[in-house]
Amino acid sequence: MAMGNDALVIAGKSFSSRLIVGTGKYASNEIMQRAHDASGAELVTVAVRRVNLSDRGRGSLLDFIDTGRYSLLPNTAGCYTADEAVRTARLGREVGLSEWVKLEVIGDERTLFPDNDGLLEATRVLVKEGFVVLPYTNDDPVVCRKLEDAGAAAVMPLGAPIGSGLGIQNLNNIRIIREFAGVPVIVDAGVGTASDAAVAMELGVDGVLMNTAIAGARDPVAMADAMKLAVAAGRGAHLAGRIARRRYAAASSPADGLLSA
Amino acid sequence: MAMGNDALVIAGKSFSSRLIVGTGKYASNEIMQRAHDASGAELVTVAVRRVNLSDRGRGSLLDFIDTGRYSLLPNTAGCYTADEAVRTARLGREVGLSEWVKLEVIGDERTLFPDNDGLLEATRVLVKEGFVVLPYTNDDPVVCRKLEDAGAAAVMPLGAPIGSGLGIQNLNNIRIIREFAGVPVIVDAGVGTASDAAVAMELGVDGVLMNTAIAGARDPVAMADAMKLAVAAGRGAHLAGRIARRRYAAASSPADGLLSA
Amino acid sequence: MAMGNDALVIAGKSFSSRLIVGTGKYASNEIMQRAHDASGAELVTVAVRRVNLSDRGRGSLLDFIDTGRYSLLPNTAGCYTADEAVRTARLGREVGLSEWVKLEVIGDERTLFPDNDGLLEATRVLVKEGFVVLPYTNDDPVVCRKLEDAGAAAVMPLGAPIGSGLGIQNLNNIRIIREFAGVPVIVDAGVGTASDAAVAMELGVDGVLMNTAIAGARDPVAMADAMKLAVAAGRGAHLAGRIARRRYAAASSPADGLLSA
Amino acid sequence: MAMGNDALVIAGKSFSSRLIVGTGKYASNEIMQRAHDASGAELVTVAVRRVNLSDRGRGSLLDFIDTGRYSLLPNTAGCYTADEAVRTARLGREVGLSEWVKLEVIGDERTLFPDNDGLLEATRVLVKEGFVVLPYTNDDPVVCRKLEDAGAAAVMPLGAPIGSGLGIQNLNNIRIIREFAGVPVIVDAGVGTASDAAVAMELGVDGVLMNTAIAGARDPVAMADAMKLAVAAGRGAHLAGRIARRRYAAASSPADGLLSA
Amino acid sequence: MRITLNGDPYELGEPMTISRLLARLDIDPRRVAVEHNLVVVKRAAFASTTVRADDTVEIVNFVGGGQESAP
Amino acid sequence: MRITLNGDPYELGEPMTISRLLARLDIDPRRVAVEHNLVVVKRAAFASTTVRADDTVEIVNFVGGGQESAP
Amino acid sequence: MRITLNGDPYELGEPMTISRLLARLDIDPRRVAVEHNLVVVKRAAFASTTVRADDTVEIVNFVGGGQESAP
Amino acid sequence: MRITLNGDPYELGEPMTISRLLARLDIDPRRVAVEHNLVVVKRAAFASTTVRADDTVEIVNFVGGGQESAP
Repeated sequence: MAMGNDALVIAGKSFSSRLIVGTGKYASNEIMQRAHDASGAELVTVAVRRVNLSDRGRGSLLDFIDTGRYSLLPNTAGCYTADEAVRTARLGREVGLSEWVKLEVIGDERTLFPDNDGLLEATRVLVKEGFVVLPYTNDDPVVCRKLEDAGAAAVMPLGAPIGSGLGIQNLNNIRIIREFAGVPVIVDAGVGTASDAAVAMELGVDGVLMNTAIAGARDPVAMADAMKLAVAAGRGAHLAGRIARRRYAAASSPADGLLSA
Repeated sequence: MAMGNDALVIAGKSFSSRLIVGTGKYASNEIMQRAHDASGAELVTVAVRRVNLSDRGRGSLLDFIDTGRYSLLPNTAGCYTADEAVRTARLGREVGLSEWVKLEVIGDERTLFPDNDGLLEATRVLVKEGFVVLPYTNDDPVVCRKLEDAGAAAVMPLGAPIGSGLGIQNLNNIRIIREFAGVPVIVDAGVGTASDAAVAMELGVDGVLMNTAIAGARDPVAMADAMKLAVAAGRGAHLAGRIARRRYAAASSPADGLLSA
Repeated sequence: MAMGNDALVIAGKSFSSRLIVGTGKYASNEIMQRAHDASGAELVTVAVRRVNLSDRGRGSLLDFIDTGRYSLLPNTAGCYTADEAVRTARLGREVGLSEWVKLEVIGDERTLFPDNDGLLEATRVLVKEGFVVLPYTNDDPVVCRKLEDAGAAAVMPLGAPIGSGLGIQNLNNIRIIREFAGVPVIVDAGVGTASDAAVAMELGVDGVLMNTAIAGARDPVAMADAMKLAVAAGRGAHLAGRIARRRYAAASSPADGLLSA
Repeated sequence: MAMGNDALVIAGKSFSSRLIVGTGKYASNEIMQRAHDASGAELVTVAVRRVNLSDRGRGSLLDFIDTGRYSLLPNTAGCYTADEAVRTARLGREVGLSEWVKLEVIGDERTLFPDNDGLLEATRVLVKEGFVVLPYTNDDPVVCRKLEDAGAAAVMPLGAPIGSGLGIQNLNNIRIIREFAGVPVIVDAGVGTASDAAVAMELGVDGVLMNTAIAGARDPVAMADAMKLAVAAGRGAHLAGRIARRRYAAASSPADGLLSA
Repeated sequence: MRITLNGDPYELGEPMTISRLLARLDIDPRRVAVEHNLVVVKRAAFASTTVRADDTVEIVNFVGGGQESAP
Repeated sequence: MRITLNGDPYELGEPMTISRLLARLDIDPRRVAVEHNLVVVKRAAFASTTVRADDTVEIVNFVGGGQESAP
Repeated sequence: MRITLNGDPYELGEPMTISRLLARLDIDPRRVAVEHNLVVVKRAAFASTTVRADDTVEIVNFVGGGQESAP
Repeated sequence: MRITLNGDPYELGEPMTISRLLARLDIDPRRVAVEHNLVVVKRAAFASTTVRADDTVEIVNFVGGGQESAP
């Protein structure tokens, strides 16, 4: 089928799904597990946190993620400086035994917008240490180019603020970023519902990363399925080549042979 | 799977696909056939025209539509009066041996907007004659209610002008129509790409009918597949219950356990 | 000044303002009076109602409208049939000694969308009786053409539901209506704030009618002033001819003579 | 009148107009002069360039700007590094004998998006030297906060790429920037027509800067007038407090006293 | 004798012209319009039009209103 | 003798049933519908319905079409 | 003797390897990463790395998280 | 002797003040700014600042420009 040989390739690694999902905010690990299954995702991002020494109750997150099926993408969620992010990335590598990192350096705790300076600095350090760096950034073409120049394996501009569910706010910027970038472009954050993911893919981006839109839905498993379909639909439409827009009317039935003729 | 028992039911007949497709504007009947296959549609609309007595060359359209697999929906495309539409519907019934008709009474040849008066009049006549009438209409809640009162089996408001590819122009009207209607609401015309179909379904409508968006795409077969996915994605998202919109920031990773804490 | 000789002409009568305002929902007649003054409007619409025989307290509305400065436009607000609307229009003519009527025939009490059949019928009757008929209608190009054919002096499509404040929902339809109409097009209903009025005028329509957006604002007088400016701004931009849209970048400073050169 | 005591104050200097205009791309200096007059602007931005030693023909730009009426805002247009921008700003100060500078450090020649790092660096240097720095930046709340912390007298986020005329692409970001900023927010670049300026002002920003939208219009003088009105309209509506949005219907005429009652 | 006035029963006493009826109701004739048995009565005819038993009379004026009202 | 067939004059020669007319035109009756003087003729009645001079006959079938066509 | 473990003071008693510390804490070494005085310790070095008085130790693992968390 | 003036080589003849240079170039000193070897020269110092062989001089003024220019 059409999507078959249309793989997403990041740092030489190939994925048949263009949807990347998170592991936060689920009512239970069981629901998360079923949502991951429904999403068809192959790459799953996880946070790095101190082991809770007082309460060791709930089992490890990894008991609910089949690492044979899903590749783990440790993230530096919650880091506000390049140093913190670098330390967190290094620890994540030890836990997951993987060089991949979803790099986040947050610049504002209210909007969770990235701090692009810190992000760039941390990217340089981690790339030198052999990491495959996927930075979460603003939808700024200049910053994306600098991240690419610094060795980022992909750039992940936000579509709208984390958890806002507003959908892609600046279609023009995302399109420009995709047009100029030499690495995969993944829209990270802002998707609220299926059509938002389709819109992003139709712009030509290489993938979409989301967490809240699925985990926060009334039925996360059904939404995960819808997102899987929407990402494939948007990608398919992008490749199929949509019709041109016109202000009005183009017949889709022949004009001759009418009774009235 | 989630969609399994979520059938579209019109006049007591059940369809597992919520996408209705056309048969016009294809480069060849073979491509049309493959696009229909990819679309997953079960209902296909066809035009009624005089047999071309001079050139009998190209085979019949019906040689390319497996009527065992697809239900035919004759339409009254190109009719500008209630009379013409009624005559055309009656003839379509004889050819197809089916009571179903996609009723069109056009009011303006440039925009192909419907003539709602003629549409209502023809609906009354045909319903009395036992037709299952699916009228193509404007996105006017009052007209849709009158059509329903006149016995229409569904209402099919336009999302944008035929063949414009502009996508749903008035989300509010379509939502209002769906909110008040007691019969299925099918968005007919205006879809340009996959996300447009997803947006329509997310409004809660029961189905989408399209022709140009698929037939006019650079790769109609791939677009048909994308539309199938988009309709299912939008429907799925509608049922799954999307997250609320916020202006900014909602964490999707836990705040405690940070190294910085 | 540029607007000076750009008058709005309806049925041979010339107005220097393209803003038409209402008289409903004001906290007091005094505020209404000041808002009318700030709006610069010359045409004011009023409702026709039974004299309240039990409570004759509050003075007549006309004590607060200088009919030397403002032309009155009686409306048939609240009428649900052509007959009611015709009776109301005839009575309004006697009170105001003017042939002008803002014709409304409502089709649905929840959305207050027009009943276009009744509207057309009432238009025909009133035009025969010498009325200058300004019908409030849906944004349907076919209905607008029929109203024009029936003798309407202008057509007044809604931009969004009455009192919704959503702004123009279907720019494409309004543009099409303006493109095809041979009489003035006034956007009636839906404006929520100043930019909505500017957007409408930029589409090329001849005027905007509003009530709730002004009367319901926190400061109706200030909003009336803003609406006056917005209507003039939108009209001015329409006539001035805006720049073309581009996806990005066009220098507005010379490239030569840079220090770096 | 309402706007009278609603001055724009930047670095302690008060302006009665919230529109800032440019001096580039005009067909002639005479048209520029008339457009400036029509715009009502009090602050005009000019570029700093090498004197053309070979051709001294056309008179100085300053012969067409009454510096008694307009304050000059030298800009560092075309600078791609902090150093160039600083040198250019220093020279601009000597020519204009004013500390004010519209600081631009461009990061990409195709999109003319700013280089926020260079911008921040140059801001720090120039603020130390006593300049009143108004930086042109991306619509990034984190960068805007850093510029403010660095001593910028205002922040000037872009609404869309320079000269694109696309209007404000990311309303949410501009609103967030305005919400968090402690200095005036001026939307710089992206405005295409009057309603775009009104929309920006309705978000609560303190002013709008534009050049191409006026200079490139078919009739620059008329467009300048329209922009003056639009900025005042948007500001007025922002202060007046718009009505809430509803999906449908709110009566604006009384329900009692109808003939049908 | 009774008539129907603005939708409600009204005790008139004796037949009278619209002018007298308006005067009795203390209504300024220049600010209203009158419908008598579904026919609009020109202002000039107020003095010569007599309201009789069982007649229906509507007296209307202008009130504030912008766009149609929900019933 | 002439009839009007699908909007054009057509020389029929002699009166004949719709079945014979279709056969002469080499049209498969199962793929078309026929209107005779503005009345639809059921397929079962093709053999018993005779077309005579000056009659109007429409023979239609299905063609590709999605949404209404511009004239 | 005390160390700082995951940000809090912790009474260790005597110097011990990271392996012993994890065992005492009942933590599966294959599921965590350890930072010792701001340096990440490879898993292979857990048994040969000794924690002494006043050292700082961080023990982390993976938890659910999609996008950055508000502090 | 030569200098670099606005990016191009320029034959000066002999050392001279910025004031004389501007006069020779027929440039109104009140409308321009001058950078001498990368240092901005205040207008008041034009008469006391001497340009010598191999110096670099930039003479700039205001031109029309709104937003940044593409190179």
